[in-house]
Amino acid sequence: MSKDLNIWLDDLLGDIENIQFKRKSSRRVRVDVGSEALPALLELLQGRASYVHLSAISCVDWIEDEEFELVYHVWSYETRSLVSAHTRIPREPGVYLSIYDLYQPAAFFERDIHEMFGVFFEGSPDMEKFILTEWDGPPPMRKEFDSEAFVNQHFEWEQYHPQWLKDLEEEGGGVTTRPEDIRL
Amino acid sequence: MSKLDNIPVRHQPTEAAGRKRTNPLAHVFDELVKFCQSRSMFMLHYCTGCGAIELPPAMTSRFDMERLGIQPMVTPRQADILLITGYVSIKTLKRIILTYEQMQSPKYVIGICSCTVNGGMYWQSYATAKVLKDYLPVDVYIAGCMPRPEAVISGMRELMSDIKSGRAQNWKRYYENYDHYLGNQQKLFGEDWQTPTDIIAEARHYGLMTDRTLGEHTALLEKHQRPLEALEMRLSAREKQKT
Amino acid sequence: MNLSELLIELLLMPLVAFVIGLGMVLMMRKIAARLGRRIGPPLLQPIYDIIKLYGKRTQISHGLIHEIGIIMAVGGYVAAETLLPVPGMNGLADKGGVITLAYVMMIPSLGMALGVGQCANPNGSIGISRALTAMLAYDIPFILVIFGAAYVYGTTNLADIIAIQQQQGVSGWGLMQMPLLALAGMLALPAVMGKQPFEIYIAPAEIATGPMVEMSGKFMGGLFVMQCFQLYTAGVLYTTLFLGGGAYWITFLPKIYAVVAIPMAAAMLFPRYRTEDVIRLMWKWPVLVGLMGLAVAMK
Amino acid sequence: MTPLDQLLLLSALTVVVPLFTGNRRITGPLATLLYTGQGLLLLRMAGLGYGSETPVSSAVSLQVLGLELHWRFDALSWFFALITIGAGLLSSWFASGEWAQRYRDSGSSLRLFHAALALNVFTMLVLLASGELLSLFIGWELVSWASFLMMSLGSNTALRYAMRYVTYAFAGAMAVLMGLVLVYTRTGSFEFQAFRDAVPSMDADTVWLLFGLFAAGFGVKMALLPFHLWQAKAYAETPGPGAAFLGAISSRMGLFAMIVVLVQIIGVARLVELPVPFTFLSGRDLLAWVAVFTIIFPTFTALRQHDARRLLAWHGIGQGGYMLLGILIADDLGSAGGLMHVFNHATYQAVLFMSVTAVIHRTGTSDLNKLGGLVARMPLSFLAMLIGIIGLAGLPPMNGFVSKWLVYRALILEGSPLLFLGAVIGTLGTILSVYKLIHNTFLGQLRLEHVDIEEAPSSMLWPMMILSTVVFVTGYFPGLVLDWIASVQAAVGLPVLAHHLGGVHIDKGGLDMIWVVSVLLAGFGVGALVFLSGNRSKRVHQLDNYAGGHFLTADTRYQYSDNFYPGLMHLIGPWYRKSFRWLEGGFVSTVDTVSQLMQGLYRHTHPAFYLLAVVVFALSWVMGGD
Repeated sequence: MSKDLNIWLDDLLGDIENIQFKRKSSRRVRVDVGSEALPALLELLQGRASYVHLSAISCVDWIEDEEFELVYHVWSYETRSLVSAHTRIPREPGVYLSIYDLYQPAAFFERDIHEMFGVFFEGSPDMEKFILTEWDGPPPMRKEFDSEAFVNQHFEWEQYHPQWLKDLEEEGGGVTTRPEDIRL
Repeated sequence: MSKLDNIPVRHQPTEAAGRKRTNPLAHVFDELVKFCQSRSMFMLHYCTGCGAIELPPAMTSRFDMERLGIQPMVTPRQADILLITGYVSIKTLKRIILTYEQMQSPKYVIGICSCTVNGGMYWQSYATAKVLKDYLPVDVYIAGCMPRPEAVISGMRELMSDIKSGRAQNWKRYYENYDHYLGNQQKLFGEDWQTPTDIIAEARHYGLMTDRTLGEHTALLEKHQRPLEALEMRLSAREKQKT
Repeated sequence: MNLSELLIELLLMPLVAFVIGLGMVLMMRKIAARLGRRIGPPLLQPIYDIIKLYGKRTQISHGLIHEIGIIMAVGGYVAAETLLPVPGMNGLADKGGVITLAYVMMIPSLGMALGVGQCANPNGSIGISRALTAMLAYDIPFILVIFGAAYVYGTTNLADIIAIQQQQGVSGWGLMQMPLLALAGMLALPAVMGKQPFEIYIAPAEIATGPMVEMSGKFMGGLFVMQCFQLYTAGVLYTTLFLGGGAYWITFLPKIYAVVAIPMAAAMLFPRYRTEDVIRLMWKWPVLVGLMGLAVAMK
Repeated sequence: MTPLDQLLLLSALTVVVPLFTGNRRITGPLATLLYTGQGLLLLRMAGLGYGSETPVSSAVSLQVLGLELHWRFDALSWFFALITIGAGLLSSWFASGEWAQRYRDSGSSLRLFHAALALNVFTMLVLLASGELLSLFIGWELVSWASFLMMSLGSNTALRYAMRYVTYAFAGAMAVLMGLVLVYTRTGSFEFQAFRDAVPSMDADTVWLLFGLFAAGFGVKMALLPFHLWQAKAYAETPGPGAAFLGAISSRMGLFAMIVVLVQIIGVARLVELPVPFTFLSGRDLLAWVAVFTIIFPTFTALRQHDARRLLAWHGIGQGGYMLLGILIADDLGSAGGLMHVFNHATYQAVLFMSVTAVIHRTGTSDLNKLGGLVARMPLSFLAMLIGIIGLAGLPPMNGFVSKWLVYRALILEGSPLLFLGAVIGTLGTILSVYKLIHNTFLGQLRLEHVDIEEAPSSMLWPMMILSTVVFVTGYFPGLVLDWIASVQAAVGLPVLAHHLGGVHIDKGGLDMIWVVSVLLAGFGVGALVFLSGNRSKRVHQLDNYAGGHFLTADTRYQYSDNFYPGLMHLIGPWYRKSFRWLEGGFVSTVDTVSQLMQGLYRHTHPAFYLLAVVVFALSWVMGGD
């Protein structure tokens, strides 16, 4: 039965203009859509195409294109297939619309993305700190945030240079290139 | 912690400051208590990180820690050993310090997994504390990115021999160098960091105060500390304590 | 039985009770380990635990009532032991009968309840409310059994009860004369001892060992000592009522350990009962069997 | 002027004095002094209490319509009078210090309170001194009115509950009056002796009728089961010391009258011969079962209360069941247990009510969910409540245990297991609810607003401490009270209990409280030694607590007090179907409809004629008789 549902979904998505639609497998569909059209698409998928479960919202930081990519993974129990709706929003204002009214779990995904990437979702019920309650620095998962530099600046963790390590290094032993300097 | 001499070295087993020992019999009694402390260690059932998954196999039928007299206990009040297993995130470190201060000494800390030694594979993460030793005195380290139960038990036996020989006195260092530890904690958690346990009063009560217990960091703590005196039973509020 | 002999007995009985109680705690942990295919603790582990707890350098207390609670817990059982006759020592059995003993056994739990109350820890209060509810549950069949025994023997003095049972040898045992009452007593025994299936009030994961949540050092040591006394008192009371008490130590000890071992072995296999299930179980089967036993015994 | 007259005169004086001294501060101490005077006069008649004196009769005797009213004191009335005056003295002492100022400042009249208290004591003494049935009835009515006056002093809700009490009391008095009229038609006089001689000749159903009427009539005041709904609310709403007095002794007057009529005159042996048709029960068993249910149901209702005074009032009803059960067993042990329980209950119930009043005086509320942790600020009140609840629960060091032990021992000797089981269920329910009481008020988290309250004033502490020592001392040496009870048993005609200072010695298992309590205290000493062998412990702040890694702050309220026994309530919750309140409601509505019917009939056609018909019918029915 799910076979013809898939076909029906393909031509449904096919005849919507300016939407890139690519079926990866019988259970995976990727859709690229404009940022202003995404809520309508989700409403359509939820209402008509039985995609009632929002399993995740993930965010990708394209720092070169100055853009965030938001991916909404919605799942249907009847067709047992996943639709990933990709959209791009500009990085600078980093503000987007919340889909809390469609899927209530979105509140937590959006709160997490807000904390990790700084994307502000208007209409989302709760935008406070979610997991990093002790963190007051910049959103850590943005690409311009250099975690290692932060660590070296705030934590004095490598001064542990006991005498036996110094003797080893004088004889030329020890590690020549430090593990963190190795770049593949 | 930049100067090397500031690193507290392993504590020589000095005589217990609080008690003056005169008769030899007291020595025999001390030996018995030390032996019993080594043979009956209560382990706090608190999984701080990923390494805790190695503890159930150490307790169940194959390795059976109860042979060594080690029992898992639920609250810090009843426990002697605090196992810090796996990476130590800043959030968890607050709870670890709270739990450590709620434990009753002689108490021991075992750092399991290499993340407690020098940050391990999460050394680059902004959210983990790298060197556990800065924040509370650690007795035994068990390296390995999750050591097997045999390694955990060998670490326990190492601690048992330390206790029996009297070398495991690190818990005193927390009282004796409280300012050093508090400084590191305040550096991480901010100036207004405070735990409900009144360590300074406890050090004074048990006679473990030294000149290094109080310092600039504890002065900082004094400024904003909430009153922590015990609710003494009193008949009337006439002699109002200084609030 | 002059005064000095009585005083020696009053000192000796609690000590004997403590030592036998340690053996019972060890047996309990060994049985639990063996059922889990583990080797279990070494021989003197309970003593190591208690000496270590009393050897702790720092302890916290939440006030005078917290300390008095622990003192009442240990002291109550020390007093209860003197009411329990053992071979060679009758102690105060004739001064207070089996009803007095049942009430003196309640004092330690009340003392602990007061001590835990002052710790101001919700886990402790929840644990105590469950412990008292469990006491209400198991005390009804327990009292029924005591009534039946006291009525059939015609006396509440435990020393006389032992004497009556020993006149006709094994056939005179309570077990032979009142099998149903003995069965009801055995059904209620695990709850009286507060062990495995009925220890919802110490549920470690749910309410952090309930009443023992704020007990450190010598407070915890006091509760370990109380645990030894608890097992000993339950075992010896059952033996005195139904297994002819002790004429000689050689026959008395195996009886007590058997009485304590049976519910223990059966207990370790059951998951923990919820509080209302403890009440429902205790008020259904032991009370039913007890009433039938009473009907038979009192015809 | 016999000592009895002097006592009654002084008691009448105590009623009059507060009316003059009025709302001034002197009223309290003066009243307390007068009560001590009454106590001394009572002690002059102490011979009654130790069986060495014949009943002291009053010189006053009235001739009314050819019936002779006279008053006298015997051992039974002396025993009850001792408790009454003791309770009155300590209650008025409690009400004379700071409590009186607060009571007066809150607008209520101190004059009326002290007058009501004195009136209660006076009317109870008159009831206790009654020489024959008519004066018994007069005293009974006076006591009902006096306690109504005391109950109605509180707020207007107290007035509503007092009105409810009066309807119950009035119905009970009517039942007693019918009993009196029936006795008069049978014996021709109201003398106890005449009634006692006539009893053997009465046939079974007249004795059944008399037994029913008197048991129901006096049972209302004692709050036996079907008629117990009024007492809890009425006592809880009475102002503090008044509640302590009423809770301690007022409902025991019903027991006194029941002893006089059922035990002294009709005799329990005669009750045993009264068969209840179609069942193996006898009259005595029926009343014993009512007593056992009176122990169980109110105690488990008390378990659910969340107001401390309401909880204690419900326990007052429950404990009444023990007294009646003990007396109905009618052997030396059981009756001694029942009578001693009257004294014991009076002492620890008064202490508990006073302690709760002290808490209300300081914190303003007695709601168990709004209190907590007061032991740090009110240690002596905590000690008083602790001794009170150990007594109420009946645990060894205190006197409550001795009387319960006597009742249990008698039940075992008599061999009635189900009564024994019911009584034990009641005891266990008491232990659960008293722990809830002391845990929610004194233990647990001290609230922010209670951090700087003070201990109760000394005028409240002294009565509490005296009562606590009485509870402990009579628990340690029960012989003190058992002497009085032996003389009461002799006076009432029950078998006398052979006792010694420590308790009772029976070869088949007696009780020696001196040994048991000393061993217990020695045990506590050993416990203390074992405890002190550990190292020094440090007192920590209330917030330095294990909360699963959470940082506790003072403003979060983590005290566990509401729905204190969820497991138990989960199981027996559905059993509380308010069946008695439904029964009362049903009865009230039937009476309502009948009265409306009569009123309709009565107002429309020839009212005088119907009134005459009813009166004639009533008189003929009563006079008709045999």
